Amino acid sequence: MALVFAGICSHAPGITGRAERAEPTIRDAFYAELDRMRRAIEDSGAEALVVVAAEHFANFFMNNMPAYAMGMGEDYEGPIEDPDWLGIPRTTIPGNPDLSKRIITEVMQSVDVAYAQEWKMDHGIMVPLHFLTPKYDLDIIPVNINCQGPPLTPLSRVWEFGRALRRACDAVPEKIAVVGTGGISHWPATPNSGKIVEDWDRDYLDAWVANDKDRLLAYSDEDTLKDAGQGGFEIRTLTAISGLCEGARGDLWFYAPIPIFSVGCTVASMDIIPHVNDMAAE
Amino acid sequence: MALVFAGICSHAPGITGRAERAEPTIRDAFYAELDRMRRAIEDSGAEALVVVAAEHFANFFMNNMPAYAMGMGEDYEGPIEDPDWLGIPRTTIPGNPDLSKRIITEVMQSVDVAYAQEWKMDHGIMVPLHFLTPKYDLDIIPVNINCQGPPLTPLSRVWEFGRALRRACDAVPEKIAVVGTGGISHWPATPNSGKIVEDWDRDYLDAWVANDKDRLLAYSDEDTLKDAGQGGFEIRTLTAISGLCEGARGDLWFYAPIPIFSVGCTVASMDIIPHVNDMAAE
Amino acid sequence: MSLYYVQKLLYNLNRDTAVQSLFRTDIDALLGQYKLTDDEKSWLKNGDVGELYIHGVNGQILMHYAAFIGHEWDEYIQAMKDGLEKHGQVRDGIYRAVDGGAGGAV
Amino acid sequence: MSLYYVQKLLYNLNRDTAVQSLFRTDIDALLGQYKLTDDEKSWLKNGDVGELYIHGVNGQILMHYAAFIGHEWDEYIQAMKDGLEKHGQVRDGIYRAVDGGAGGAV
Ligand SMILES: [Fe+3]
Ligand SMILES: [Fe+3]
Repeated sequence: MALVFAGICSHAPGITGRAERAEPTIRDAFYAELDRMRRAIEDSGAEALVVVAAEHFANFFMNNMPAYAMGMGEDYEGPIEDPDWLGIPRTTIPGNPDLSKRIITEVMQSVDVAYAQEWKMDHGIMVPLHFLTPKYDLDIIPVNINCQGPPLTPLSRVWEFGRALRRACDAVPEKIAVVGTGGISHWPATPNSGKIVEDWDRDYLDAWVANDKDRLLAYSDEDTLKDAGQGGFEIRTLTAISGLCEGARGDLWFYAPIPIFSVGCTVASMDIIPHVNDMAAE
Repeated sequence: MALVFAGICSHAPGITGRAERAEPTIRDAFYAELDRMRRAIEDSGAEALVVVAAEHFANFFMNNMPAYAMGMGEDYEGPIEDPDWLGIPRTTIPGNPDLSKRIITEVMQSVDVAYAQEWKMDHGIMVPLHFLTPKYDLDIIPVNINCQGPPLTPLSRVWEFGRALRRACDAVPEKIAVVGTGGISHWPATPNSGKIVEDWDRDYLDAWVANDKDRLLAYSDEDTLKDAGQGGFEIRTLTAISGLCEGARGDLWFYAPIPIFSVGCTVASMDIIPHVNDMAAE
Repeated sequence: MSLYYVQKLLYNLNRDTAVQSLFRTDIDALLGQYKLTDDEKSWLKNGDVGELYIHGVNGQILMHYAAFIGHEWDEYIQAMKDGLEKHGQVRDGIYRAVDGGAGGAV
Repeated sequence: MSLYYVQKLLYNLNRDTAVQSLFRTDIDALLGQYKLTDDEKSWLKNGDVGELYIHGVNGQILMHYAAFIGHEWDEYIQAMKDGLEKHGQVRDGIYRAVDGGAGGAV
């Protein structure tokens, strides 16, 4: 039918893997907002959830690194990491290859996605799913935007990807939820792990809530690396949701730096208003 | 510096692997035009050759099938096939990772290519190289357009890929040659191998020589499969050269159906005229 | 037909000498690494190119498997023609035969 | 530093139980499958997370290798800090340390 829910959330492995080391009050407030998002997705009647994530060398390596990839499998495995390390048991996640194929085919009219009939999900998708579909009973379509190995896709193309995904969601008869998941400023898995620049994060989130295309596309990779760390490249997954919901406003449900989770933990939704799509007119 | 040569040629494995089974007169006339293309590339002063090919499950499978991929390796291996079967000895092909990276980064501004730091070349690239750079002394940048596993990239995006590659060639200081290589009508590796529809081929080549964008983009995959076989999907590699040389005219050097080579064997060049690039104006 | 995994096994076989060794020394171990039906396993063990073809294996993958198990080019083409004759048209994938699989250059 | 192949080996190690077995039973055979320098081989054999880090291995790949060879999270972070202290700033890749590698949550 259409896009029925859009939002963003964090996915750092510490969120589940180092849960007991976080300050309980702030951690539980974060978890509560993730649970609120689970209810919002359920209430939307979504029949499938597209997760726009930044994976971390689970499926994609520099021997064939797509800028954008989408899953087209019957089902998926996850997590690829040690379940004890991540704090999430290994499981099978349902896919929907027919729906995937229809969405991918439409996205391909303007954005050149790779497709994958297999996918081992890492924390980038498993952490969100652990909170958003804890019974693994909703069809998932995984999406990856390469945020790890340069050359990286430019933010202008990320915006176009969001727009293409919206066009595809609105073209299928099913109700579709989309969640973008990635970090804002962070230096994950480095000696600086836990360093978070709250001002940088809040500035980005201000632009995101306002859905200010000019501000969102003005970030350069050079500045992001310098000011927000390697993890900052993952803003691509969040900016994709801005393109998906072009013209609409966001609502920030939660933001707090939680150093042992290595990132400023974020939960937010975006309004859904009709999309003016120039492709349809072409 | 700029694009200095553009052309197309066939790549069927029979061209080298079943050479002795072809009618010698027609075969040698075909080989002579391939050799003419070798000289044209040498005379152009090209410092690198970009080969826009359709590979056949040598590097890319449906576990991560990019619509467009470009090589960024130090060097490459080939052929991946049995050298006796293909009639080309196994060798190392020089790459240029720095040049590749600059070209890929520019292409990525408008087309979402995957990059690959390794690449095992199959007949789709090895057969052209065997004739065009027989000493393997020219830096090669391999490109793949997925023509094998649907969903396939639409022809309108193929055109945009050609345009993006042109912008990238014109942005680097090096002189670049580009050759597109793929079949026209053919049913390779099936019981119908050797079936060739000369009328269909000539109609496509007419549109290619005229660089008639409307005609070239009007082919549908359904019709192509029905009228020109699975191998017909490889027109993407030829149409990419039309986008690369938008506005210029082609020159058909050779066309003849050679059934034991499974394809209408083709050699052609395209003029190079200045490209009006809207990206630069943006 | 779990066409995806049949093709994936053959894709890996075509490009990886370690997989080729395992195919020759312990084919059951190799087949066990993929989600395959018993029929698919037997076609792969017995080199049944005709069955693999009519069940949709892409010719660009299949022809190298045929060469690997010792088929000359003409034998490969004939094996597919025999498969069509015995079992009828290709059921899956995009490598369907036309003209009833007649003609072609062998 | 043939960073590409060091990372590729670790990428495969992280995702493939057969590679993990080979790492444990015949590490030289595993290392022999990749184009590596003698230094790189010794870092991988000796679990030298500090050297691998300062030579540019991406943390998203390195942290799983560290866990695989038995490092707890804090030990992994400390090994990188020790590498920085001993050898100086990261030479390659994008996972450079900032603030001299100080701070962070362990
Ligand atoms: Fe991440
Ligand atoms: Fe081909």
